[in-house]
Amino acid sequence: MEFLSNLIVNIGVWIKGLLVGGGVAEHGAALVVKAIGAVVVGFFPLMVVVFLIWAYRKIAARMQGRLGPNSSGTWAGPYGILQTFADAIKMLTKEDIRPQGVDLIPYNLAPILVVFASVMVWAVIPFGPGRGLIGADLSIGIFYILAFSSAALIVFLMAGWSSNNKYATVGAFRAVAQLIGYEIPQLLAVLAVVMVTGSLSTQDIVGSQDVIFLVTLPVSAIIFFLASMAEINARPFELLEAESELVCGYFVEYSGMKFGMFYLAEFMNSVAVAAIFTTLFLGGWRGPWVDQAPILGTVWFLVKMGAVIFLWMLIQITLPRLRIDQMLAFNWKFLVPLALVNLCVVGLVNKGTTEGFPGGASAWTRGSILLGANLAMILATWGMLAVGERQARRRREAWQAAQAGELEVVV
Amino acid sequence: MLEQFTFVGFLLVVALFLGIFLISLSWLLRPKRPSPRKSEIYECGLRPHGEPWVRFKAQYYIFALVFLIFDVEAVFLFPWALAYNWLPFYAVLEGVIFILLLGAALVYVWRKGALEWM
Amino acid sequence: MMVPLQWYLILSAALFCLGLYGALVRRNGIAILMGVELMLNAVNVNLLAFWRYTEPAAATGQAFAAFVYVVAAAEVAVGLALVVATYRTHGTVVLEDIDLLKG
Amino acid sequence: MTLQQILFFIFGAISLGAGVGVVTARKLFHAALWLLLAFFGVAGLYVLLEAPFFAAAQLFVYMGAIGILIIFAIMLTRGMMRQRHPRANRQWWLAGILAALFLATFVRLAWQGPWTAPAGPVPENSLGLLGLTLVDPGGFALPFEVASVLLVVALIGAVTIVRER
Repeated sequence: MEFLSNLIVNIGVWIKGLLVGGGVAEHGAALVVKAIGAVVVGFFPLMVVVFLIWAYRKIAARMQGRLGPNSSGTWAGPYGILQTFADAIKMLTKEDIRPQGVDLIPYNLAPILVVFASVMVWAVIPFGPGRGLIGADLSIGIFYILAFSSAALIVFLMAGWSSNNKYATVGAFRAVAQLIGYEIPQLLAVLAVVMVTGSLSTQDIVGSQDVIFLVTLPVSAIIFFLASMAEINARPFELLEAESELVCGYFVEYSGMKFGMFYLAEFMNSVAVAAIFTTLFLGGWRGPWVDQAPILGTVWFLVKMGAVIFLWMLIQITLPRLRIDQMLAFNWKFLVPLALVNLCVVGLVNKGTTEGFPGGASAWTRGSILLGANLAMILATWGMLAVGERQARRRREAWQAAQAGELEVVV
Repeated sequence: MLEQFTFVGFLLVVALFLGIFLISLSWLLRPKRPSPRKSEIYECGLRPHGEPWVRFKAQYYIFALVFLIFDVEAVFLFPWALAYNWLPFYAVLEGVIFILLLGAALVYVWRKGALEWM
Repeated sequence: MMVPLQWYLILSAALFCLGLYGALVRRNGIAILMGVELMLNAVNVNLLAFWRYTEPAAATGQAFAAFVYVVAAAEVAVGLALVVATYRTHGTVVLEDIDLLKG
Repeated sequence: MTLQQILFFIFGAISLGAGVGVVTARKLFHAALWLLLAFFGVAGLYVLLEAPFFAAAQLFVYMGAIGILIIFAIMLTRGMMRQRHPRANRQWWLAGILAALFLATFVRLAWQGPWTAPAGPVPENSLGLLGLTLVDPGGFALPFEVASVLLVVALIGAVTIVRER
């Protein structure tokens, strides 16, 4: 029981003990355990994705009144659970067509780097309390994540350009032009969290969520969620590779496993984004009884992450696509200004609370004041949107009336 | 401090290995029968037409430009947000002015119509 | 045992000179700006190395490094905008060919 | 040879090698990719200098924003690629001599300098300290605001220059 309650850390300790017993130096044993941890963390997203792809197809099919992968026809395990493995084998054994005139080194490097970037993010995700259940509790934690996901965009340009295909190039440039826009609200939402926490370390961010930030900073949470939906190009924002219009966008010339790697990285990114959202706004591994059994923290974390992924699927499966101009306008004219205002309001209100209560405000007072400010912001935004909508409708009606009048004159 | 980064170093190796492993596995398993027809550039089944590049609008550049400005701003705002709990009220106000100036830049670009998709 | 400060200084000097060579030699405006970016990076390595080796307890070196980022961003934004605009009006990005004053 | 020194050589070699790539690459796009690799190498050096924030900022600003901006600019002026121009101008040898002289001077200065051993460890919250200094009126409060103004002016200027009318 004692062993089970902190399973993962205890396995690490056990391996270290074995190595030290086998004559390895203490320091070296610690390094080996770290290396094993890196392998586990590196392959964790891959494992999740294998399951996620099946779950996604199954849920999407159920929502759209289809069956999805199943065991009738070709046998693919109960409920078609082996379908992903079959797909993986197919991808691996497919001929890799190398189009003429491609720029070989960047062309082959791009799929490697896209997987690389989506794995690197996992180094600072806390799976549980303490130092044992996080890869590296870096002092720059969340900024490290933002840095890697920002630098990863270069890979799209590499893939698109080196393919020597005008659709790929156009797709890459459109994709990047949209994605860089959505990084700004994401960043500003994270800044609000950092401000309230006073630390960039992901473990500290989780630790300071006595009340989860989804409640105290709902505007930041909504902004972050919407922006990250766009980052992983889920459906309402799925313009980067609109299958029927842009023929998959920047990776049109990739086939076989290289195509598979882009596909894989996309799913890995959506898992990573769900994990980051859980860490930032849902309290990460925090939950009841974590003090007694740290392994429960990992369970809570996975459950919350699963819930976020399910929400993502729900939106992705039911909504249609936006037009590109709508998508850009939504970002630049709605999310970015809102995120800027949100950052200012949170900064001033939070500081005002601290200064206003000489004895120091309790977590609950501070939380409720922040929540009030956030609700006011939501109401104001909603009001402005409603007024704008009414004005637009009036203008449209006036225009239509004028048109009708003119027509009558002509007749 | 550097000890923290040993894990990142290990993960860097694992992540690179993962990509290389997948590519080389498929390189071992896949058939290799190239033909000129197959390696033609894909343009929805038609013969490739014209140069493989098209003229781009400066619009893309403007989006990247606004992004760059906000990105550099973040380099200043992160230390500011980190020190936030020790800052007096006027120092928070300085940061807010910093943000509002960038907001003003955004409004300017917006009013100029440079954020429209043409 | 840490790396001696000299190594960092020599490395950044070499990077700076590479950038300088690139900026002086290249004819394409964008390539010149890339050379300048290399030089600015070398400067930043120097600043952070001196910060680390002389007074890590003060934030001055880091602050300067952050300001170099601002300069680099402003330089590259305006510089590339000029190159793009010149390309549109003159059809070239080779800076030597743009000699309006020669008539 | 300690681990730190080995890592220094690896990252130094990456950034210098990529720097050579930047100034010699035939295609501009390749030069840009080399530049990104050089940025990555420099980020590694920042980690060794115990300035992880700047390493991440290097990825964030240089690779994520400046790199993309450069590649976009290359794309916008791509018609250029077709024309066969020599890469270097006629004074390349002069520039080479100048750069070599600079290098010799710098290396000489670096060797002779009165450098001491590293002065103590980096404080735990050096980044928070940076934040405090940036908004401290006795520190960098004015440059902090001026930086913001500079960014705004650069943005407005660049947008005005580049906009198609």
